[in-house]
Amino acid sequence: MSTLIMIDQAPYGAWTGREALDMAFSLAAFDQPASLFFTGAGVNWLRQNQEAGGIGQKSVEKNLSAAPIFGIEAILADRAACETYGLDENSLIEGVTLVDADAALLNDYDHTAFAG
Amino acid sequence: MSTLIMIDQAPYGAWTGREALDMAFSLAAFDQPASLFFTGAGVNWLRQNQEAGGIGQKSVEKNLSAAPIFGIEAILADRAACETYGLDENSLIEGVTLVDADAALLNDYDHTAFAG
Amino acid sequence: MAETASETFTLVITGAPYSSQAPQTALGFAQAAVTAGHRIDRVFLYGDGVHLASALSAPPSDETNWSEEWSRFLSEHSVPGVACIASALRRGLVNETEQKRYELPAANLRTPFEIAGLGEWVEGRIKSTRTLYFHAGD
Amino acid sequence: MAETASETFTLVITGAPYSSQAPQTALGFAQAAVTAGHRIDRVFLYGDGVHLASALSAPPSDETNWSEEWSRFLSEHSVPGVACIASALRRGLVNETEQKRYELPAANLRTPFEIAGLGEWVEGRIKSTRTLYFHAGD
Amino acid sequence: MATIQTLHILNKSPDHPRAARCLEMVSEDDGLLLTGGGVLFLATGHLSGPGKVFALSPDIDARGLGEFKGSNAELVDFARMVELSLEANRVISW
Amino acid sequence: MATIQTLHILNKSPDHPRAARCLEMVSEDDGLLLTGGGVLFLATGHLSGPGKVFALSPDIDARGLGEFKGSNAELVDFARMVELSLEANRVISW
Repeated sequence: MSTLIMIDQAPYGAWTGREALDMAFSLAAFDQPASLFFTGAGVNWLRQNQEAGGIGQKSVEKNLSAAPIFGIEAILADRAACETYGLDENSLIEGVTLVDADAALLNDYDHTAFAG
Repeated sequence: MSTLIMIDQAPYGAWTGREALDMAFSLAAFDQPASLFFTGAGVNWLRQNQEAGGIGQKSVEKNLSAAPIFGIEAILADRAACETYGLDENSLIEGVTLVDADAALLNDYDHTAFAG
Repeated sequence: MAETASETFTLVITGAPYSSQAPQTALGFAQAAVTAGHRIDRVFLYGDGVHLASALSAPPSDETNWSEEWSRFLSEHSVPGVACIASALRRGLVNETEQKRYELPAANLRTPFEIAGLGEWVEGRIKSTRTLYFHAGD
Repeated sequence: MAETASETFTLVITGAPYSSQAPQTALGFAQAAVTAGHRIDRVFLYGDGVHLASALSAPPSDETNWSEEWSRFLSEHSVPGVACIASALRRGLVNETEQKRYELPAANLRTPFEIAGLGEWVEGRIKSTRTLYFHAGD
Repeated sequence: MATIQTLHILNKSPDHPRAARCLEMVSEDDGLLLTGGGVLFLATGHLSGPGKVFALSPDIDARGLGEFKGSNAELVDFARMVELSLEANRVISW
Repeated sequence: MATIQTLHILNKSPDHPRAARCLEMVSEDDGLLLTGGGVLFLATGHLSGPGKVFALSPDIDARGLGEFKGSNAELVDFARMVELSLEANRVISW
């Protein structure tokens, strides 16, 4: 029963990304295999050096870095979306695997869900 | 102090369109010149024969038809968006003026606002 | 296997009433599922969807009160309706227990909705034949 | 005329806290305006923005409570904060007057927010030097 | 009837970025069910991709799209939507 | 300094349909102020249109876009945002 949680909204402007992380962490906490897939503007969650104190929010960079420790199986990012947003190995946080967004990706999971 | 209220979201799936109408009607009620501009998926507000009873909502077609009576100066629609959504004189409600969405349009109004 | 009746569903609603169509579409689906002889294991409200559990919504009398409609459905069919506690606390949806814990001036959770954690969603996902999500559209 | 101080603003917030960044950006703007010697005529909450006026929000203690921050700002600077009555009633935001009128089990409007009609927005738009909107982003 | 591998439920209008993302991920054995603003794809006609297309009838009526009925999608009611969700091996709500 | 005719405040990411609509309506005498997710336009670089571009500093920092600072937009804080809104003859929040 593996689950892919998809995040396609940019960070900080909307809450669905954070709530998607909570879903993935919650699955992991109950020993359910879960992976995260960032696509569209959502890939910006994976950028290094996010300093959100100035807008009164917590950075999610730490949460994401801790994902493997919490049992998240993989952090996947849409290769094309990363290119659009100028994200490469130098600017992405560690532990991200670039993949193509196609039907084959979905076939690797029993469930796929958005947080909103 | 003329105001252009812009609506770019499709009807029924989101509430901002209805709330934009309320803003325009409210301006008119206080004798403030107001016009409506529909663009993007928002042009679908202007389609004839909307029957929303099946989804438990009220059609907005009547409200829009009554716009001139309530003092709304003009109902404008983005020509290109209407084409995208297959809307022409036969399928549009009465009283709609097709215009191009460009900077010149904005210059005709002192204020321009979205409902959300 | 649509032909063998009595499958079970977990429904997740993430869009708020009067802001999205999500609660309406979900209710249409839930009613059809029950009519077909299936069971709704639970309805889980997440994100902005928790606003559906408000006891204080008072739409104009010629508009449907979606919170009321959903309450009635849940009660009639003994379906648990659960609002995610993290989503609910941030958005100001609390029952009497949370009201006391956080020393808030009132409670506003509509009967029969309950407040619980994401574990309820995880459990529903495992138990039910299908888990369906009803998000805000655009 | 940025150089001549004491201009006035009406701020309209249409995005909800914990769902959008709108209340935060609006507060940053409002504080800077006041610091520059300008006045905020009023803050008008519309659509999902009315949730900012909730007295019941209880975010985790390491997150900012935007309703509380906004309340404090409004009180300190004697700025009226008005939630649109139509938006508020649909979304379950009521004061004691509306609670009684609609026979609701509680009230949940945070002090010093008030409930009033769109006329408040129209008036602000006419009176203030500038009216700025803070919508939900994406 | 042929089994649907994945049923993609799309309630976003053609303007929404998630709509394009969804269409890219529909494959031949899949079904696409348009609900909410998603039914506006009947008006734009941009549905040439693979997979069988369904559209939720009350959402079509609400949006005045009766003239497009039957053009490139099979109309379904909520009862059929429930069946489809069980017939498919998997459901994704976009 | 030259007066700004219309200040367009854009808080939508480049993916959002309203962002494209906004950019189409910015003219030479206008200013474009990126806030919220709008600052992601600094990363995509799709800002070749007319009008002077500003971007809200705390939103840039939150999104880790420090490396793009000064590339094609003038950085502003909230105090400067207030000034800009008064200098412009008109403000539109997209």
